[in-house]
Amino acid sequence: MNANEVAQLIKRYADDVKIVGARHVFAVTDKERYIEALTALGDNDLKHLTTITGVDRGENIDVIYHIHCGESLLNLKLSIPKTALEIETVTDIFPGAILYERELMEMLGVQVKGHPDPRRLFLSDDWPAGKFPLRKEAKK
Amino acid sequence: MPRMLPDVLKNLFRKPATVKYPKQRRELPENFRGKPVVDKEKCISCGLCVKVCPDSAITLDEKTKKPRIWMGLCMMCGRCAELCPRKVFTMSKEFELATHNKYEAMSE
Amino acid sequence: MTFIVPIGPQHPALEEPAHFRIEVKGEEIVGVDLRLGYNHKGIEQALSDRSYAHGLYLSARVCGICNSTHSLAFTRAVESVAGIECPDRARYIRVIDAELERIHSHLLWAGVAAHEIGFTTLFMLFWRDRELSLDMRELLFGQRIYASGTYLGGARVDIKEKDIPQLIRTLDKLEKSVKHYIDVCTSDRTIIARCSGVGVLKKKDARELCAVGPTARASGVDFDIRRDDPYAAYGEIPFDVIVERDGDVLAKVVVRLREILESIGIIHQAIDAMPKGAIRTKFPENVPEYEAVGRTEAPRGELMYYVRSNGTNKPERVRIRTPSYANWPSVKPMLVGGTIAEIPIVVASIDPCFSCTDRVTIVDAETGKSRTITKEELRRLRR
Amino acid sequence: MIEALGYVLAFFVFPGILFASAVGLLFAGIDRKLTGHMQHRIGPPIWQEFLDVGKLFGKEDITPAAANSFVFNCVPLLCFGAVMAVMLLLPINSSQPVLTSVADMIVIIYLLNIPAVCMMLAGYASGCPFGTIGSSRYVVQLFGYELAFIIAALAAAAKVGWSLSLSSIVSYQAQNGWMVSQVALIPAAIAILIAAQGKLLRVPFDIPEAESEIVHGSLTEYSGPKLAILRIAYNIELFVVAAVITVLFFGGPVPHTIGGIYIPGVVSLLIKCFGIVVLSTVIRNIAARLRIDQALKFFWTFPTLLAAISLFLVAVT
Repeated sequence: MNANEVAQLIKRYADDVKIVGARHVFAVTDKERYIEALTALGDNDLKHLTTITGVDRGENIDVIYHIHCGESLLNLKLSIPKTALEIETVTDIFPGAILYERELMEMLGVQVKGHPDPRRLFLSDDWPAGKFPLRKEAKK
Repeated sequence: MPRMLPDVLKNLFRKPATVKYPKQRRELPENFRGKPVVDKEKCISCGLCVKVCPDSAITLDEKTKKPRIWMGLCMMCGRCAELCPRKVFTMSKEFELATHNKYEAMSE
Repeated sequence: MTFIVPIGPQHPALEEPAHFRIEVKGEEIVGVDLRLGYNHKGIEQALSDRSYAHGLYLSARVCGICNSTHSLAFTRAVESVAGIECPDRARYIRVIDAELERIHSHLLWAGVAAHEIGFTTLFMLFWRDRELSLDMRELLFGQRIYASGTYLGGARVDIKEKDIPQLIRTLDKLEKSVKHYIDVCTSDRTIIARCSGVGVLKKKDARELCAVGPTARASGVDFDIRRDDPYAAYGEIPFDVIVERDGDVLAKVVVRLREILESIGIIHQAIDAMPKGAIRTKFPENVPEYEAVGRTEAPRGELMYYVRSNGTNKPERVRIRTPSYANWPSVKPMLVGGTIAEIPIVVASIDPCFSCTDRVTIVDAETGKSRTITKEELRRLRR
Repeated sequence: MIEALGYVLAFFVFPGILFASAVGLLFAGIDRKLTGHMQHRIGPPIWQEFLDVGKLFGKEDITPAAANSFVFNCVPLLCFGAVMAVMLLLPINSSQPVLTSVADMIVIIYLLNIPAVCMMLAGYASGCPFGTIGSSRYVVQLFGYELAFIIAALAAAAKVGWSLSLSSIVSYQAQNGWMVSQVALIPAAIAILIAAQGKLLRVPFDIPEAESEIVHGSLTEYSGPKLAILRIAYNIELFVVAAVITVLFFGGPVPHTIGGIYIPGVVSLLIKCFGIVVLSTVIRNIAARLRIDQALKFFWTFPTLLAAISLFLVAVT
């Protein structure tokens, strides 16, 4: 699927769709529509989730799903406020997301609901709970 | 028929591909990046090397204001040799840098 | 009766620290529990504390084996954030750097695989020929492993005309021996007995678990970033994506060895097509606020860097997704049902790079065991 | 008194501890050097094995708490004793072994299995999962190669009228030429060479101590002098197994007189053993390690069948 087709597909579920450098599509979605968007992608036989990135933006945390779409890469951004850090798991659509969601949970403290194995991934067992290394406040 | 038999028998009568290292040595290419050496004569103490070193391995000597490289930190990237305005640093062909005290190993 | 065989963190079959708890019934594996994370370095955080120019060197040192590809992916993301294009000649130099790295990485892997199945002669011969590609990296870029051909906005060193004949001679020699190795690996009966039908990853599993690189291609997934998202000069060089159907260890061996031949072809074409001219453009001190993704095909598979800038000379966030990290979930379906003798070669078959992503734990879902290692246990294991 | 002194000398010097250890370690060194060259590298010096063993003797003896048992500590000496006993029962210099008229082939086959049995015990006693798996693999492999080894040896014995005495086999060969020169016994010779590869735990049958799978199998927990004794015992076993094969199929020790100089039989035995070791080295460098089930299947088909054919041919003619 090339970038234009992906942009067409994702337009229903996301705003601010832009194509960068012919092959990378960036889009912003919201909490109501992101599961629908990802399901629609899965239904279109786009099964390769490259990774999930979490970025601390101060008030919000951006969760970016990078989905490989054949000839292009879709970066679907979901912004969630730090007061309600909770998203649904996507492991039923992309089974390969299991590790990326665990990393998201421990590194940025985003709760992933319905995750089959919500244990620590990188951090040691004696790491204090409630301390998230990739948050901005952890830098000091 | 085992497929490696001809190779094994052939190798038996060939000169080994390895060399007895500390006694025999391979020749190194001319742009080899080994231990950086400092030519203090050319240095103008501008301090650029301190800034460009990704590992912060270069400091200026307090008295002479000439650079010295802490070899325990240096990763031989060659950035100092490349960016120095006076070409004070050269990447030598020396690569045997084992030492008893890596915290004090220094190139100056 | 089942009992647990610990493998690692220090074990002759694993060059790098990983801890497997393999539950076995006789010789058969019934459960797998992987514990990794002995090498966590916090590089993502460290990259956001460094300027872009210094970050390039750190990104190359994420992994020793695939350092050129790491710095290339980082450069690609940073260059598209900064909005600069690198000169044509530099793009070809980057291709040569990356492909020499692929050759040496695949030969390294083939040697390790031969060692895992106890074929020491083949192991030594693979590594002997790997030296040829390392020598070429040393000749062209100054060091055997940390070649660092890439630079922000271009290439670090130019390839000299006088070195090219030697490069071509070495590649021809390499091509001849790799062809011989493909022949040996597909016809020697002991190798086939150990590799064929072992550690099968089905195409469906490979797609669902998002496997990448040779692991996915050996299972019939046609997926290569060099073709799907071309970078450097790959868009201008025709090459084949090697795909095998079987998904077993033998298929992974053949995919990697055939990729070496393909890489040699790519280098030949790059040498011929390389234009003359500058190798660098100026890279700005500060980078505008933006975000970008840089993907490359590392020897082990798809490598992704996500860079978000904030207008200063330091990135705000760098995310690294290494290929080994993506391949870990595929190990479980490959191992369960096999025997202990298959563990080393199956684990090795995804070419795990621990220094890239040594930080994963997998728990067997069938037995429902969720063991975590306690400090006491660790102390006991280390004794 | 003099007779007793002779036995003591035989036990300690020739063909006992000193001679056997020296030859065993030398063969192992040659094996390593040749392996190095076959793999297109220089390899260690021929005396490397002596240095290694010497170094191990100088090391501290560490026994893990879980493994500290009578069996675990006994095993090295038992192994060493068993192979030493075989040395004394083999015709090394002439057709007569040192200890005559007390033993025959059955005893030798039995004694040659003691190191294997000891390893199994050691593995189970070491309290280490690698040792346990190594031992269970050892048991399986023992059942594999032993059948072929015994049938092949029996075929040679059948040729000399079902005599199980090694000296009669050597004498027979001195008169009628080597056993392998007879067509009926060639399959048995091939079978016993393959079985020896399994007995000596060399690739493709080094499964019980496969280093990339189970570290070093039964020997994982051994260190220092105990490991040194086991290493020597293993190296003597290398020599002993080669000597048994030589005696059975390649004529055994034959004294020659070349140009008026008398060359004792032990020289010809050593040369033949060397040939067998070199052959074994070549085999171990051209194959990958098999899995235990594949190894068992292989042993029970190809070599066993060859040995059985030989036995049948010898028995009917």
